[in-house]
Amino acid sequence: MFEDGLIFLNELFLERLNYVIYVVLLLIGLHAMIAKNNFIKKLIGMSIFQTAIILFYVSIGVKEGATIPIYLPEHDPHGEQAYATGGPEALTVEQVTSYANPLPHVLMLTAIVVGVATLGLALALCQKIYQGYGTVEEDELMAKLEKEDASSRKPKTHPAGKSSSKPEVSSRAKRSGTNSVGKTTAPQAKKSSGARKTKAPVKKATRKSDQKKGDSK
Amino acid sequence: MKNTSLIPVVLVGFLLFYASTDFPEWGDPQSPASSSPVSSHFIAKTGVDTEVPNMVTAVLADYRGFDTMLETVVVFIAGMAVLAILRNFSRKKPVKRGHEVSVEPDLIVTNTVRLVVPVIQIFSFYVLAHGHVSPGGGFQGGVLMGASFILIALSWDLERALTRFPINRCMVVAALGILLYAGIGVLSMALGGEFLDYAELEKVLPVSREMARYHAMLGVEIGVGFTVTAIMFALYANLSSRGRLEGGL
Amino acid sequence: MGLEIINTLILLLLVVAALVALRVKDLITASVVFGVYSFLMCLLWAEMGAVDVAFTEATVGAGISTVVLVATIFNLKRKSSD
Amino acid sequence: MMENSIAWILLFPLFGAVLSSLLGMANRKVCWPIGVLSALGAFGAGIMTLIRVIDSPDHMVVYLFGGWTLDSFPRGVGIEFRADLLAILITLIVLGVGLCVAIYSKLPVEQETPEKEGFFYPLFLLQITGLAGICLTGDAFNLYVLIEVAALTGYGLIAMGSKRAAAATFNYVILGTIGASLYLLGVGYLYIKTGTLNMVGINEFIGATEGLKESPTMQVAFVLICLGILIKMAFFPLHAWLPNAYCHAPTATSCLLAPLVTKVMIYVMIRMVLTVFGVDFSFESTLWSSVLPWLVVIAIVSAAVMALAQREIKRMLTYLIVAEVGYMVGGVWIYNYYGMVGSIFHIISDACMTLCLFLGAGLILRKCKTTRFDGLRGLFSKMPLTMTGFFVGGFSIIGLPPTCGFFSKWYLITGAMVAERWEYMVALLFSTMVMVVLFFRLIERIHLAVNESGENLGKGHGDLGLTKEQTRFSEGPLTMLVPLLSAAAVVLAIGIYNQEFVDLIEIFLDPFDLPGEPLSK
Repeated sequence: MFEDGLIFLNELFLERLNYVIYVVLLLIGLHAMIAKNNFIKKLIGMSIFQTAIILFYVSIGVKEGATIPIYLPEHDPHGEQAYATGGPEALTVEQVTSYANPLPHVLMLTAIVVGVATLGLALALCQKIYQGYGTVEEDELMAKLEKEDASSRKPKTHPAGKSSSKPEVSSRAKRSGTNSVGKTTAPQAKKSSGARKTKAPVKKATRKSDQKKGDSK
Repeated sequence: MKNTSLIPVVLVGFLLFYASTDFPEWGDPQSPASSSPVSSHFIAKTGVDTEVPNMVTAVLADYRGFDTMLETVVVFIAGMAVLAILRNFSRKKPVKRGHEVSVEPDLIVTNTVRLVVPVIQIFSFYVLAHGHVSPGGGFQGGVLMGASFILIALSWDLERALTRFPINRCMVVAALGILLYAGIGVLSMALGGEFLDYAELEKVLPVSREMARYHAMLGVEIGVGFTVTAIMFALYANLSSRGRLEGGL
Repeated sequence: MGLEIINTLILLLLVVAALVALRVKDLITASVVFGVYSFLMCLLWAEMGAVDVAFTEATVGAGISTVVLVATIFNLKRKSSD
Repeated sequence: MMENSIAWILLFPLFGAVLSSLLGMANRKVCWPIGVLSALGAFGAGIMTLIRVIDSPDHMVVYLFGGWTLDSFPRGVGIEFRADLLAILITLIVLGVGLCVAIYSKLPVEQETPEKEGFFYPLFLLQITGLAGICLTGDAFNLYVLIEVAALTGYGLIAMGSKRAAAATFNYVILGTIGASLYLLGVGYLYIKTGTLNMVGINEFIGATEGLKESPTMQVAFVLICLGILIKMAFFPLHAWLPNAYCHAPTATSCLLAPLVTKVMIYVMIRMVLTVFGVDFSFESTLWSSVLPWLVVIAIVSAAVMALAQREIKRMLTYLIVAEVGYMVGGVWIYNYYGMVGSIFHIISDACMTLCLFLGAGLILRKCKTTRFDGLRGLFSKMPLTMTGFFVGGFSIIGLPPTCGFFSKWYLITGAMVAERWEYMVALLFSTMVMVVLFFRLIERIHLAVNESGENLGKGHGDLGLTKEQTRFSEGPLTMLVPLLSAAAVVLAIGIYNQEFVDLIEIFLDPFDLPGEPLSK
């Protein structure tokens, strides 16, 4: 039993280190996407998550002792061998095993492109959120959204038909609705931290200009 | 909060480790993925079918050419969406940012870039055109080309790069890239094959069926290169200036 | 065997780079470290025989992604709360 | 043209998108006609393909991109599109909804996203391309790319709205990427075990190889793929992205996305269960298939309760979508014939009725500037046609005959009874009750002048309590009204001709060995 475990560990950490590391990276990325507060950090986590999957696919394509999936000169369809025999020929089974599997590589080219497209789009969203709300931190944004909801709701309620159950319902609706990826925060805690932090951006806004001057150069 | 968000992570991790105990041997040439008829066909017959030495290029642009067309479309969508999200037509008033400084571009930097940019651009053409024989292809070439414009924007300013490659021209070039790709597909359809069946192009090209595939792949890669060049630069131009297309970093 | 040592080294560095990129509070540093991560990934893939994927990752992950991230961060706050 | 009709379903909107982005730079006015025309062209190609599918002997049209024919190359070398009856039915729904919303979108787009037609219509058309492609493709990785096409266009379309929409979209981006990536990972696990990406190829390999069904990798692949799709379809605990994203999206966007995205994802799940993994594997891989039905019950009940708590039409409708997703997933996992028929039929009917409701909500929003319940007082006398269309959709969601919602629900309940899944049936009936309450509360408010606390403001018999201003007849513009009314007509037509649809679905389900007797035998 113990020896079996050792063999398993040996296999896991020497021969299959790729498979272990891809899972570790994937989990790091997933955790960052769910738990990080800053949107840029979430996006870096997202990219790590995607590259981990790409690492897995590329690992599938590896063959022991195989070369890259580009024909060697002797198999080159435009090489001397091909001209001598009057055209390229299909490879034999032994020759096939000497080349790495090209299909996962092709798939992952596509996946990388999709990844960068998603990243660009999400960064544009971050900028738009920052233009609108002055923050890209999730808890601060949540607090501001709740405030905005509350203020947009008030003038529209009919003065006569204002029932006591109203605020309760709206907060309940929000709890279920505005829940985001990091939905695990207790609404209560979010509110208190939001209330504390909403003051900060005002102060920061005045300081931001000189701070950024320092940052840029 | 930190702890509760660990629950899905731990669950997924457990699942993945559980599955990886069952994977085939590392690098085993007899594993199902490596010995399947599909990938054996790619390795054994790419030369016969298309005469392209780089199997990845052949699989990318021909066997799975439809995927690649959609991938180009994804890039195009990203560019359109970023423009749609960030452009603000109603309010033209520029917002001055704190960190904007109006210093002359550094002489050493600009002169180096002056020397380097043509080299990068020629290299990108090489990568694009040589993708059949060596690593590379439309996507990598396009990214390099886009990067050369980004380099100009970084070392001088965004306006200078935009006079060389205005944003409207970016979108035209991107759309033309897709038109070129899908157009080759439709042309082969008009000549009697399926969509993207490049072999049918032998009827208009003075070459064999295999070489028709070879050349059509080059055309397709150029289309990809167009779209990617334009969109990569448009992404940078919009993101660095909040969609105002002036000032930049 | 030599290749395997490099492989192992890169894999461990990858985890380190990923953790650092997610832990530092300065976002510019984070995106540069993320560029390092991408480049390590690219090395790893080149070593595993996926040259085209490595080339793409070198141009996209280490190049464009980092530039675009930095460009965005300059328009936002540079400090992150976590 | 005829033999390439499947390709044209995707090519019409693709070329339309490219053209409208090119010409839209010169003149924004041409974007809408291009959009409508290409949606129309795609719909025509879809009809043509449907005819071909019905005419062909095995009810299947296979299209191989790039001419990699099956007789001289192994299966899966190229990319394959397979239009069987299910695929083409769902595709037609996608194209029909696309056409409807394309016509409808003219005025909302001009009003809500001014000067952005040159971006809206390309993204809109590419969304249709993506969704139609998802339905037709026969390649697991191609499906991933198409999911991303649909997702990215969706992000762009939603975020075009207010700044609030951008905040909602960000969550959608994160969750959507997790979903798509998990799907991609699942496909990778399938690939490592089977060595092919073609759906039929995978299925044949699973059937031909001993012991593959018990392999942990396959089990995990199945769970990962299901998990990814469940996130994408906003199944209850994973639904967090949907309500905000659809609420704050521009009108035309929510009209396109709300009826289609979740339903197409349910179609993907059915495709995975039936075609890729096979019935035996999917329903007998013990753990997952015993957990899911209970999740479904929780999903339906809690989504219905949350819908009840809303005070705004659009937000209420988004929770209804979440509840409906629960119905359909439940129908699949009942694991019998009626449940599957009900599920598939419910995809079709739910797309139509959700379209109806969202088109109606868009018109209400345009007239009243609000969709909050108390702003709708006495709306019926103002715009009777709009409200009729809206309530046809509403009755269909409740499940009143002769709307199509009644028949799909009927099959689902029959399936639950035959399989003795009483908990699912109770959940269905409970949510039906909730929907009755929801819609009759709305009807009361829209017909009469009733204030928030339910007190009637009328003075007595025959007096609705409406002012002159509130009863003046003013319908919405024609380009918006006609799509709504035709959608309502389709809801009724599908209900009346339900037997024809069920027949088609039965032909499709015939080769799969599902427990329970087919109705026609």
